[in-house]
Amino acid sequence: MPGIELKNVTKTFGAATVIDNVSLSIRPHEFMVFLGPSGCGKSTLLRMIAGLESVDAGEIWIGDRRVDQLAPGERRVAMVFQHYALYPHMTVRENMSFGLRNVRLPDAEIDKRVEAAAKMLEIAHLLDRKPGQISGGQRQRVAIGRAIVKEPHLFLFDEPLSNLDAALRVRTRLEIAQLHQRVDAAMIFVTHDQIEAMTLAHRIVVMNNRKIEQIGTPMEIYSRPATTFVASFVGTPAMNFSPVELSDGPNGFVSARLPDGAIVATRIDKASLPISKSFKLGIRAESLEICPVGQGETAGVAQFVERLGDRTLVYVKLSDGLTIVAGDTGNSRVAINDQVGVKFDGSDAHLFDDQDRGHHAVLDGSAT
Amino acid sequence: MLYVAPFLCLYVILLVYPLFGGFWLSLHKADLFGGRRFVGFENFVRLSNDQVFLGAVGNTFYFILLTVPALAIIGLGLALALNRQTRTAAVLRGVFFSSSVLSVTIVTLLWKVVYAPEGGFVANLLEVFGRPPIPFLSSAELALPAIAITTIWWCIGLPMMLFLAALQQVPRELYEAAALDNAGRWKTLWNVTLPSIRRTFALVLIIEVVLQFQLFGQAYLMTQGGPNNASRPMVLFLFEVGFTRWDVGYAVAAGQILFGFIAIAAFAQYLVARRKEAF
Amino acid sequence: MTTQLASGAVGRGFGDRLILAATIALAIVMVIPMLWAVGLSLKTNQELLVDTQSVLKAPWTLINYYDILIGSGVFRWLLNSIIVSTGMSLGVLVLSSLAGYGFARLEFPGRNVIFVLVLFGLAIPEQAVILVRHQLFSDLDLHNTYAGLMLPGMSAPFGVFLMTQYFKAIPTEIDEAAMLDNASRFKIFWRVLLPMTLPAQATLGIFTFLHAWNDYWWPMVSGTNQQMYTLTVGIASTQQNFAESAGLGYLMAQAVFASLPVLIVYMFFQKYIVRAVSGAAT
Amino acid sequence: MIRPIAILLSCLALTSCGVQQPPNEIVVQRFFGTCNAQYGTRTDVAAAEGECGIMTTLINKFSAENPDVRVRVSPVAWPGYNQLAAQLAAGDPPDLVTMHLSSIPDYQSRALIEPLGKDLRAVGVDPQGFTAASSAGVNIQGDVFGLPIDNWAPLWHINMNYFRQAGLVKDGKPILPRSPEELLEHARRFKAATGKPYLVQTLAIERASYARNLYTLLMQQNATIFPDPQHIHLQSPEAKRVVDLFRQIYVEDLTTKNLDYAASTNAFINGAGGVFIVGTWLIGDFEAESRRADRPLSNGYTVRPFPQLYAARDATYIDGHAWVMPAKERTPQQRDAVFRLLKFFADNDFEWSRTGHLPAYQAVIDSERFNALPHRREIAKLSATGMTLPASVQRQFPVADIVGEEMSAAITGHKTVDAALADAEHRINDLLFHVL
Repeated sequence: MPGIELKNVTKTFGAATVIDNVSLSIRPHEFMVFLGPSGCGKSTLLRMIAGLESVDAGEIWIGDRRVDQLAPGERRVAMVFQHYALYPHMTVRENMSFGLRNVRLPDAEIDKRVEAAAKMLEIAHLLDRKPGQISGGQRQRVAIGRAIVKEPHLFLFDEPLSNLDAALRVRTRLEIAQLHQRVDAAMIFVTHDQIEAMTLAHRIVVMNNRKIEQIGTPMEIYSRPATTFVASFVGTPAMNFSPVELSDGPNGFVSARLPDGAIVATRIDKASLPISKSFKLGIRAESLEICPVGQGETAGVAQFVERLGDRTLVYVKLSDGLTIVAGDTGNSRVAINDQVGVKFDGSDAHLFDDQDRGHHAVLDGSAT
Repeated sequence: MLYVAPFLCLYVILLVYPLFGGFWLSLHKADLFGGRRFVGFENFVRLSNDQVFLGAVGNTFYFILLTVPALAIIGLGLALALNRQTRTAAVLRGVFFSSSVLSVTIVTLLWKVVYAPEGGFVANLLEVFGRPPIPFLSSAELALPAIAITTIWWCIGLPMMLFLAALQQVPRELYEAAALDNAGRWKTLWNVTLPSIRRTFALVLIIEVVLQFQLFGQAYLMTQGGPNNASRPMVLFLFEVGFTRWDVGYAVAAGQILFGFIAIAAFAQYLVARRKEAF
Repeated sequence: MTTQLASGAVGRGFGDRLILAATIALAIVMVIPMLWAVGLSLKTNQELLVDTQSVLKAPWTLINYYDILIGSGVFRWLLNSIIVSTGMSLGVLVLSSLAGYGFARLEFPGRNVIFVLVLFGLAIPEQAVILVRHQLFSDLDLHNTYAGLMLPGMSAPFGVFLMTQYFKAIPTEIDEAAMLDNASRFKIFWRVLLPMTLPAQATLGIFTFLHAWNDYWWPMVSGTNQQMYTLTVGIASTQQNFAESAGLGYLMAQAVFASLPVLIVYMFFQKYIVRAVSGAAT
Repeated sequence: MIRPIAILLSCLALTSCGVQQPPNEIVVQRFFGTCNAQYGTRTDVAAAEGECGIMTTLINKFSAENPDVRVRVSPVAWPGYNQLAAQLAAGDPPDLVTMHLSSIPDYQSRALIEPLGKDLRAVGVDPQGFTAASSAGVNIQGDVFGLPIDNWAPLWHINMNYFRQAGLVKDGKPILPRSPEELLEHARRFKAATGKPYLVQTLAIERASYARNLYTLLMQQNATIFPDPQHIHLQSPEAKRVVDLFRQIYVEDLTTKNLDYAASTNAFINGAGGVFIVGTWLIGDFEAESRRADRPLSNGYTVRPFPQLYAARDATYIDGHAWVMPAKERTPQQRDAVFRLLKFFADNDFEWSRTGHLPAYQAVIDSERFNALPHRREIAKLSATGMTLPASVQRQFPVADIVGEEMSAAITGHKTVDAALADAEHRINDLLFHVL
């Protein structure tokens, strides 16, 4: 099973560069998710791999074949489109077998593959219906089935869950994960939904502004965001940021002083920090705890209270005007306009330098 | 490009070339059989002084005035009345559209025997009431209206269908909202239905203007443009000058004027279509 | 007619019935000319010469229809009309589909400019170009051929406009899915997109057919050979002044006879025709 | 991509075939109507009646006698000139066409029809045998450009039963007016006696009959209609007199109104009035009608030439029909067939004259059997009094159209007589000026 290699891939539309010198390597049988806001170029990148967009510079390799000059059909990739793109005038069976017929596979083989895929996706009873006669979820399965029968080296999913309702989305997500277990191919999945990305991916490629911000496993992305963008895009609620001044803390770590004077002790190695004019502290709500006034590092006024059941999010306006989100227990009694204290747990805090590079707590047992 | 080429070839050869060739030809005095001489804009000057041509232009506009509003209003009325799912409505829709599939020569034949003062249907009907026959086609006042009635009879199907299609597009919620607001039948019609199909109304008007501009067969077959030039439309003028008088340059010049008028109507259509959202 | 609209949801009852009655009355007026013609066709020419009111009284006769069967050119005209109308419709469908696909999907230099130029063609009335076109067809030796009768209709840009809009409305995802399915460009057009445009094809086909069926001027000056007469020209050739020697009843029978096929076809396909015509409006 | 284009091309190739003319087939295009139901296969010319019947059976007979020739008849709506123009412009004209003598100069001057003299003589048709009027119609620039088959003129077809009622019969003969005043007087008397209009006229959707009347009555006044071939002179007292007369008849309801050709023919048959002013071609039909019992015309039909209403000259506008041969390539077989058919028509001119038309051959006019036909003696003088318009005047058909249109407008009161004549003169001169 081949891997996929993107080397310095660039794409321009007229004067606008939509993909800027991207390099990426996907391992065989890896489940890769492209995550980013709309317009970041993730779909374009996917479509370049599929062959639906030309590559202006750079190379794309699937295994030992360079494919960027090949027609889409010759790349041995299959794609599931956002709106499924089923052929409305063909039955489900015809939809699934169309591509196979085009490569002149024997009828028996086509039937075998279609039947098998239909069985796996539980759509065998729909084979003779037309797309207009089946539900959205069923169409989704047909679209997946159409990809499966091709036995591709690589599956491409272009936001395939965005048209489903919430319950179906979760179910289909699971099924795609299962599908990945069963097929012997790599998958690339494009989404703007961080939960889909976190739950499905082996590795996530976070993209923004036509560039890759970070490539990493879901936990790496979450706990060691390479940039403020990654840090703010991944995780709910979004990470709190504040400009800080650094000072020496214990054990060679640095401490950060917030504009309102609160000091947060981090586990970031001072020696690892570059020279930078300024630093920003990044800290997630789960590291901030609501406490009585005076017990925490700082205090402020509760502006909003969001009750999520298992926990409560409190938006606290600090004395200098900065609003931060802090966590509290599920049965929190904080009400709007209450004065609350905030306790910082700096051990998972991040610092971002003036180049927007992230610096993280020292991992246990290693000192990078 | 390969896909577009076959059509483009035909388009250029059969429409664009004749259009420009026609413009060039209209600057000539030309006989249908050979001889031609460049005369500049003389043909157009002649047209502007030709009482028959000016009469034909007038007739054409008068005819449009007679037919287009009637087609639009009757078509709308029928669409409103027949916009329901009963069997009767379906049959009636079929009846009103059926005349549209007849060819012009049949339509005129039918109506000639309806209008004929001697033994025509209307004449017979009037006779029953002891009235003299009405000379529809040989009276200068009635000839064009009679042709207009024939035309309305022939063409009513299309506007009706267009309006029906538009009525189907009006969201049901609007009617429900109106019903909740205690709007009566007329109020609903004026305040909900009609505003919702304004754009279709404009389109029907323009489509019909363009179609009726091209009146030819009915006039040619029913009255030959008479009496006293009262029912000669532009297209018949063009035909007669070209094929009866063989004065091709002159005929083509009249064709250019016709093109001008229709281009204006088509431009109006474009404007309406473009203002899709505004409507 | 997919959804019942609630235009009459309020105030049903008497007003509704009144409207229905008025509409039915209008429909009767609508069919009177046809019935009158049928009536006339059932009387002998001699009888009609004396009094047309005899239509209401027996005896009626089919003699005029019998006369058509033995000696009228109407069969040939019908055949010609069918050939020309069908051929023109097919031609328009093929050309418009190809061009519509081209304009909607393919990139080629000057595409938009060319498309706008084609749109200008919508404003060119046939009558304005007919004389030059007639000369052109003379030079090309196309008069009195079926091609000569069909080609002018095929140059009309309406179909291209319609098909382009329709192709544009199909999501490009479909094309892309087919590309990934290893379909060639032509296969995508032919097997994937074209079948999706069937509603538009039906609309366009019916409009073109009716246009060709009713066209009068061009067939009159191009198909001048009696064997090339279309129905419109043929019927017209028997109806002007001096030719009425054949008799009123006979003429009417001919008209009825010539209308029957298209009316029957219309009745059978009314549902589709109505849908297709409505489709053009949306 | 290749396949549909190939299909398209082959379709085009198929459809461009159209109709192939076999080498022994000639296409004969004529007006006179279609009557296949009645005469479609009949060859007994003597039993046929009316223009359509006689023409159809004549050609059937020729086909039967000449099995090696295929004659394809293409009937056209009268007068068929628009169609002929289209055919000639398309380069695809028929082999023989019926044409009015008055129209021959148009086609001859543009070399659209072929001279026939030499070949006619070769098959034994002597152009010297044509009547004077026919000869004048087909002889142009020293050659013969058509085979004339008849001359015709506007006639007064008379319902003698009504005339008798109105006291307008003397010695079994109709009393006809000799001046415009007398015409009006007769008409009023007729109306008073019968309650019917004196004249039955084709006034609706008609042009030619107006022109025929005007030309006739101008000729009777010795008026110059065309001072030169490019100009018509209609703003004259003579013309005004004529149109005034018809206007007066119209105003006083002394004529039927609003009838087109078919309706006026029917109206006369059904007894709508006393005199039907129409051409020679209906004599046969009316004669047949007069032999039927219990009809308005039963035993009460006769026909006379247009009466002389003005003292200057006894004249009637006259025209005629001829066969002409459009210029095109023909196989020797076709050419041969064309002349055989022409010879056949020349030989059978008597049969054609049974329609009511005057024969185109002096020998037929002088013949016993022609004069034995009903009413022919009454109209025989037309061969002497008949006058054509000058052959040098082109576009006589469109000219007559304009005359008819304007006269119609004047008579029915849409324009003053002076305005109509001025407009007619202006329009015709404009038309003639622009003839290339």
